Amino acid sequence: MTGEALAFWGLAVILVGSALAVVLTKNLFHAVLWLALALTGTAGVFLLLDAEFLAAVQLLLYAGGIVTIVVFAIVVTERLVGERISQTSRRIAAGAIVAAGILAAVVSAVMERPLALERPPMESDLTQIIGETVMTRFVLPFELLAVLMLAGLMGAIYFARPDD
Amino acid sequence: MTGYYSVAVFLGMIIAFAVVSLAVARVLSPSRPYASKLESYECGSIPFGDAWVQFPVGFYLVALLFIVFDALAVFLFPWVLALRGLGMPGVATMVVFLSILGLGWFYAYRERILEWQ
Amino acid sequence: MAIKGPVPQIPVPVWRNFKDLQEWETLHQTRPEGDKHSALFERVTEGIHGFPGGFLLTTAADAFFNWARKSSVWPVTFGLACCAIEMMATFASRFDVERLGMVPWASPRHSDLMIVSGTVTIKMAPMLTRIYDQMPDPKWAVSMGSCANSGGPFRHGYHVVKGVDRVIPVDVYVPGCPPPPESLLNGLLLLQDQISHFRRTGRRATPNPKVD
Amino acid sequence: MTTANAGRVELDYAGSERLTMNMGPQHPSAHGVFRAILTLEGETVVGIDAVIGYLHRCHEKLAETLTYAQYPSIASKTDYVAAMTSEFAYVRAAETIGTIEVPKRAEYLRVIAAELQRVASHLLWLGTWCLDMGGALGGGATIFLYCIRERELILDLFESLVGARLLYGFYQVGGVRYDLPAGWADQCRTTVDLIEQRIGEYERMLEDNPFFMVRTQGVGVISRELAQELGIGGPLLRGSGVHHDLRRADGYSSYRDFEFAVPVETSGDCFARYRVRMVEFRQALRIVRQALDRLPDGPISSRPGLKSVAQVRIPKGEAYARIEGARGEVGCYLISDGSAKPYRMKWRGASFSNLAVLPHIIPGHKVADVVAIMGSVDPVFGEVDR
Amino acid sequence: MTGEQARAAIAERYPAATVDASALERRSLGEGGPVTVTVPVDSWVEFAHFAKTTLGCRFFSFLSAVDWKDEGLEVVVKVDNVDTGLSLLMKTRLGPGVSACPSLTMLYRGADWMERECYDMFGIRFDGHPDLRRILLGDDWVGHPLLKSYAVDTPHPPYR
Amino acid sequence: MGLQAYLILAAVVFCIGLFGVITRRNTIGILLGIELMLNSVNINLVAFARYSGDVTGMVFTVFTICITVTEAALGLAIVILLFRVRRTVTADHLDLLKG
Amino acid sequence: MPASELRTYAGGTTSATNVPVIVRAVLAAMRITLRNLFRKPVTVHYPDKERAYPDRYRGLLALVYEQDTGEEACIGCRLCEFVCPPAVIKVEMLKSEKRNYAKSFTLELYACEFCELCVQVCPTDAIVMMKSFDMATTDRRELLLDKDRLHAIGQQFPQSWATGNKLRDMQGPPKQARAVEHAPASAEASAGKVSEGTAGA
Amino acid sequence: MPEWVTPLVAPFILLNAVIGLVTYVTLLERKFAARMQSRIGPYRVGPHGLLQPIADAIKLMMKEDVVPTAADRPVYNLAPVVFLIPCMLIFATIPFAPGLGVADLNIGVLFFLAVSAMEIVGLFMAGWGSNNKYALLSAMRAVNQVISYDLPFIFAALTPVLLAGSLRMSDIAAAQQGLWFIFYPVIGQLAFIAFIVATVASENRAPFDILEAESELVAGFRVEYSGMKFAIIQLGEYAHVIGASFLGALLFLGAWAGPGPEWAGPIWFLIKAMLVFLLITWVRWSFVRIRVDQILALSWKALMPATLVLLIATAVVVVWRGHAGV
Ligand code: SF4
Ligand code: SF4
Ligand code: SF4
Repeated sequence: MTGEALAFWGLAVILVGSALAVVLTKNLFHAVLWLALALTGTAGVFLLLDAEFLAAVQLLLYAGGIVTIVVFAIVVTERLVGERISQTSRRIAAGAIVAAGILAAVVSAVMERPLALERPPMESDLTQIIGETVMTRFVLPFELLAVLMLAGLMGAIYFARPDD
Repeated sequence: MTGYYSVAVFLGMIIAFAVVSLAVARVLSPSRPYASKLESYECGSIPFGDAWVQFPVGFYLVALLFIVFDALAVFLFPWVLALRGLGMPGVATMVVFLSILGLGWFYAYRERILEWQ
Repeated sequence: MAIKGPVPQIPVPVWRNFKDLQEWETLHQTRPEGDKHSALFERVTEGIHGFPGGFLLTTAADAFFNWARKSSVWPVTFGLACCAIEMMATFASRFDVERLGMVPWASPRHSDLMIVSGTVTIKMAPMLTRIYDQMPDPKWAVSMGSCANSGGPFRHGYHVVKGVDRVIPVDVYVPGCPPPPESLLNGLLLLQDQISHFRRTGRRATPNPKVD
Repeated sequence: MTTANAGRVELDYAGSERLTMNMGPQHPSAHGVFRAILTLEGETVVGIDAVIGYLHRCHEKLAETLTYAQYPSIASKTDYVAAMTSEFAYVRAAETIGTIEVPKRAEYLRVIAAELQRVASHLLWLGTWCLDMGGALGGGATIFLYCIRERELILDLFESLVGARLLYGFYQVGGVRYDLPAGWADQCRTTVDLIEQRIGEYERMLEDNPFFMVRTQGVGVISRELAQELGIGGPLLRGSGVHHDLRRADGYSSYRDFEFAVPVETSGDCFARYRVRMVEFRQALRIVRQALDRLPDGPISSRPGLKSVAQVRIPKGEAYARIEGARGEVGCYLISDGSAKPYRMKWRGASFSNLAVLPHIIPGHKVADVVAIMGSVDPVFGEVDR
Repeated sequence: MTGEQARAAIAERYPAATVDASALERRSLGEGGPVTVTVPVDSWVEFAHFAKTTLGCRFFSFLSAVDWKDEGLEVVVKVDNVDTGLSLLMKTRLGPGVSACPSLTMLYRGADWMERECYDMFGIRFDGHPDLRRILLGDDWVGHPLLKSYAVDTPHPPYR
Repeated sequence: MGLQAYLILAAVVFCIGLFGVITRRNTIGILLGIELMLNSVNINLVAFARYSGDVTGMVFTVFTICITVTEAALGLAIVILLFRVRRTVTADHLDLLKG
Repeated sequence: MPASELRTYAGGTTSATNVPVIVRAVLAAMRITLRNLFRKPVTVHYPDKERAYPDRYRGLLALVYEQDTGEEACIGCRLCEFVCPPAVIKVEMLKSEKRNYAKSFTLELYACEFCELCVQVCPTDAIVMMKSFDMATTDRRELLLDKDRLHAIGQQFPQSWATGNKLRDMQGPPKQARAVEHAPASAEASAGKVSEGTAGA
Repeated sequence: MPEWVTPLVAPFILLNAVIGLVTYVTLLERKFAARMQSRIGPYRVGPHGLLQPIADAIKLMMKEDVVPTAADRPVYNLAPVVFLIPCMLIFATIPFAPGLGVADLNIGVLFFLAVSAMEIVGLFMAGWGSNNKYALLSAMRAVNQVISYDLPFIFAALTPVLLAGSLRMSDIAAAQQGLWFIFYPVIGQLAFIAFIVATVASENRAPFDILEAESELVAGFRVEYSGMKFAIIQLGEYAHVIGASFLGALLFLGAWAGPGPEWAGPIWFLIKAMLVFLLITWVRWSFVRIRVDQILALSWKALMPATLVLLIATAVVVVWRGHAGV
């Protein structure tokens, strides 16, 4: 299992490091790039968890998609340069305290409880299983999701559409 | 998961290749920087104004459509694999899903977002 | 009757009598000596060169690198006047400079060679210098046509720079108005020849006057 | 308010910020040395400032220091893409003042040269225009290379006629300098046939292509009024629905002897200009054929061959001669004071007027349309800046 | 409208204008050439308006000037009526030492660049021009090259 | 590696995201923080699903990812709208909305 | 005028999404490029093989010797110097008994515009053009040609067709002018720059 | 050979093979385009120009690397690497013969598509980091175009996946031993056409090359790059195109299926991939560029709905014809 441990720690460092960079860098565009790295790292974590389909989805949707739209949102609102893109932060102390507090609480809660160490075996072709499950057990949520996405899409277009 | 170790190694090698070749190039190449060489290239004129400016919102709208349909595509992959087991009902489910999202496409069409100005 | 031609002296000894060349002598730009490598690189190569037998290695490396440099001279598409039309013709199918490994690029950042094809005017000169400056080292320049060589038919005009070598260093001069494609190709071949004498130290080979 | 707002530029509410972008002087689609300072909103051009003069070679001043015998060879450097027609204008201006007769054969040769030059110039235009629209790394380059390939054939003709490929010095006051070499007429006929066939090929490649149509139709519309007020000429003018061709209107030289059609399109957009030029190709070739068929014998110049620099003298007077060049009205306003050199020469370059149309039609178009419009205007900067 | 009719119309409307006379005593421009009219500078714009509306010369061919040394500058404009083939060459003398002229940009948009060029080359200020800058030469250029007093090879440091 | 490790990793990322949400002044910056937090939620979901051997968690994650994406798109659209109205994306100036 | 030649393009659809039209156009264009793929390339392999230059090629300038005596043909009459538009030729005349010579003859090739006017006016066919342009150099001074150099070039390359007399003959002057043409050249030379100019009209 | 060596050696070989292939494919394209344009193409560097790519690569390596002062240094410097990674990584899942490849993943096609979607990050970094107007405009266009054509690309690629019933590349290849999917009546050809169009567009090749549109934006997002960084960007672009060609050959042309002995399989595959590549090149050198809004309209209004409908139709056919699929 050392291979997995090594990979895990490597990914953890990437993930945490880039997440920190996301919240700490001054330059908003750099923050988005760091976010892309964090999301890619997450994909790696998914791989470690044998969820290859999810990893791919993560890459496709998040790293390819979210990053794009965030960048676009930046270019259509703020200018990407100089003072205007750099962002000042506020309430750093408060933020740090809240975040650390919650972290402590969660970690202690997690540590207290004995949690599974072994993974139960899983079917190999997860993608197909997911497909079957979605199409059978989760048909209703699936179609609802479509409605939701439709609503989101229309709303977003409505909001962002140039007013003329 | 063993396949992914190879992929990871491949990834590492690509990075190594890029970094090493850049390093080699750095050693081999001369460097004689001076102010006008380091100016941004703008057809020979002195650059004026910022390059980083704000863009019209049309750019965003396309990305918006993309992301929603990308989410749609995500469901197509498992569906494609499971289709043989599902039969016609599977097709029907997906058709319903697509037609709901198709309404969004239609809306975008009507709003002339697909023209992209 | 068979006539035996004279053996001319090159360059012509009286060249200093010409106002154009007098000015040229003082005003033309020379190429800076040497390519600036990092000190470490310089030391290492010097070391290898100094090592007994090492010069074989450095010479071979030089030859190889120069071969690469000369086989892939990418000109920047930069046309000024009538000569540019002939330059285009040279790039086109009939004469096809791509045979020599030349690919015209639009951005000076990707190019090694600037073919100054046409009249350089006073308004254009600073722009031209800037574009030339923005090309990465090592770089070359070919002056194509009489206008670029000296102002040509317009050299008495008030708005014409008398030769592009006053604003950038020029490696090869191609005569003609406009030089037909063969002439330009001839110049480019000469340039390749020059490049193959390019040293690691960046010193251009001393102009080797062709004795006709 | 916090400091975040301190440096904020107040923007007008409606639009996004504007980007000022230089196109040129060294730009693949600048067709020479032209600098357009574009103001962009996203991809849309809202303003353009055209900066010219990068190729101002003092033609008009130099012409005052050169004799009538010397200048034609330099006149060809104004419109260097169609050098034959620019020499023609100067020579004709001098002939008008001096009321110098030109022999019939010379007139025919002049017409042949001018029309072949028109074809060559239009070929270059088609090539570069497609290069602009198609990119040097795409189909545009292919069409460009095909066009240049065919243009080379015409240049071969000129080369065996005159000895030079681009700038000729073919015209001189009183006639032309060179007679046809042996076999030239046949070579010319074959070339003309070949080119006509190849032009059909380009048309098939472009014209039915919806992508090409969308990029050209309705783009860069020049209205009839604007066209006239600016004095633009040639295919631009005729593309805007003005039936005006100096070969018809003035019938100078021997153009009255030939049959040809003057194409006119009414829509005034890039596609109309393209169509006009495509028809002009064929009409020019038609004129060449007719001229070759009817070429009379006789002297090629009404004046003795040039033997000294000041041999050509014309009396005092002034004249304006105009030629239908490949790009429109090439005019030469010449004032002679009776010496061997003109007192004043004003060169009316067709491209100068044509280019002046840009600030009027470009705003509102996309960046990609700018190059299409620029290309369809077909400026030659030797003639713009002179 | 033919040349003859145009001449008649001009003579009727502007008796002060000289028709068909060149500065160099010889009648110029040949048969079928443009109708040449010299008008005083005060009626310059007015005459141009007349040419554009009454004579229908809407095609703006060119605008330039001639430096007659001591006799001052002369502005030359050519306009055409492309429908009838009438060409009109309008001239006006600015007089010695004068270098100002009313602008035609209101009537002909094509005059814009032409007048800029004329300003560039001769230093004639066109009153009423919206944007009178140098066009061919750089903004920092000294002198107006097409004046007869300007030598063709005037040096311009640092380039020549 | 046990489930714990993944949970703690997710928790850390979550808290970093939270920190970002609290401290960022720029609305888009805040959205970036939210993305991070949702991301950590996804890690949690997948980890639980994997360690319980249940495919439902995975399916659920797919759904969440899609919803997140829509949410982000919508959120950014609102940011753009606000920007258009108020010419700023700084959160301080959005206080009006609260009132 | 025939209507077929003036057909105004009647339209078709200009929609970028009209698939059948697009497909047809795509196939048409691709067929043409394919056809060209099988045409023979027109490329000339320049340094290995040279294109056949036409007879009248206007290339480098050179001075020639007289065929029969082997003497320099140039008589230093300076006509070419006067006619050259960019004034690149400088000639000094050396008076001699039988005929004159050019004491020095320099040609600034770097400013020449290859207009062939000097060839045209030369009374003794001394200055001619070569069927070649291959004189690229690395030093601008090498493009200054003196008499020796010009003679050497004359020996090195094939000469093109045009000479002063052939050009003037070709221009076929009206009969009465022929007499003037064969007048002694020295008369013209002494007349200098603003010479006898056989008046225009 | 010990067990752990293979995962190290295979990628190494593949990497070198891909780089070699890419360099020579540039020569192939140049020669092909030249012939199409009545030219000869590279000829004098080595016999028939065979050493041209090597000379180019070495020269680029020895060029100065200019970093404009205005550029955002870290982003500018990293961009080529970030751009290269996805472009090369896509080769990881392609099997060149049964069992010959770096990793024959379960989700091969999905992996390919997901990774190649990452390309835009590097692209945008390059455009933005240069702080150059042309580069930035080009990057904006590029992202727009790439995302617009990603969807048709995915849908078109999913059609053969649907026919084969597996995302694993070797399964898809195996499913075509009988009938290449391009010969599958109607569906195969339509999907192939859509695939080619989407490939050309999402690889930013002419006539969809608006992002490097020299005549407008000089050299697009890489206008400021020189020397080795430029070389790496070029390498990445070509690698991406070739990767897509391989994918096309695998999805539609039956991968290694072909007459001859088994060891000839990779050669067949290579030949087919090159045919796809030449097809793309042929398209590239035949058309004038399309304007950016038309490009987007083409994708959103025509190609995307069409491919989706095609996919559904395929699904109906597959289900209707029963589990056997093909
Ligand atoms: S040398 Fe001759 S052809 Fe070249 S730019 Fe000058 S005038 Fe034009
Ligand atoms: S060819 Fe023309 S420019 Fe050259 S030397 Fe002769 S006359 Fe002068
Ligand atoms: S014109 Fe002829 S003879 Fe007279 S100087 Fe010139 S070359 Fe000599």
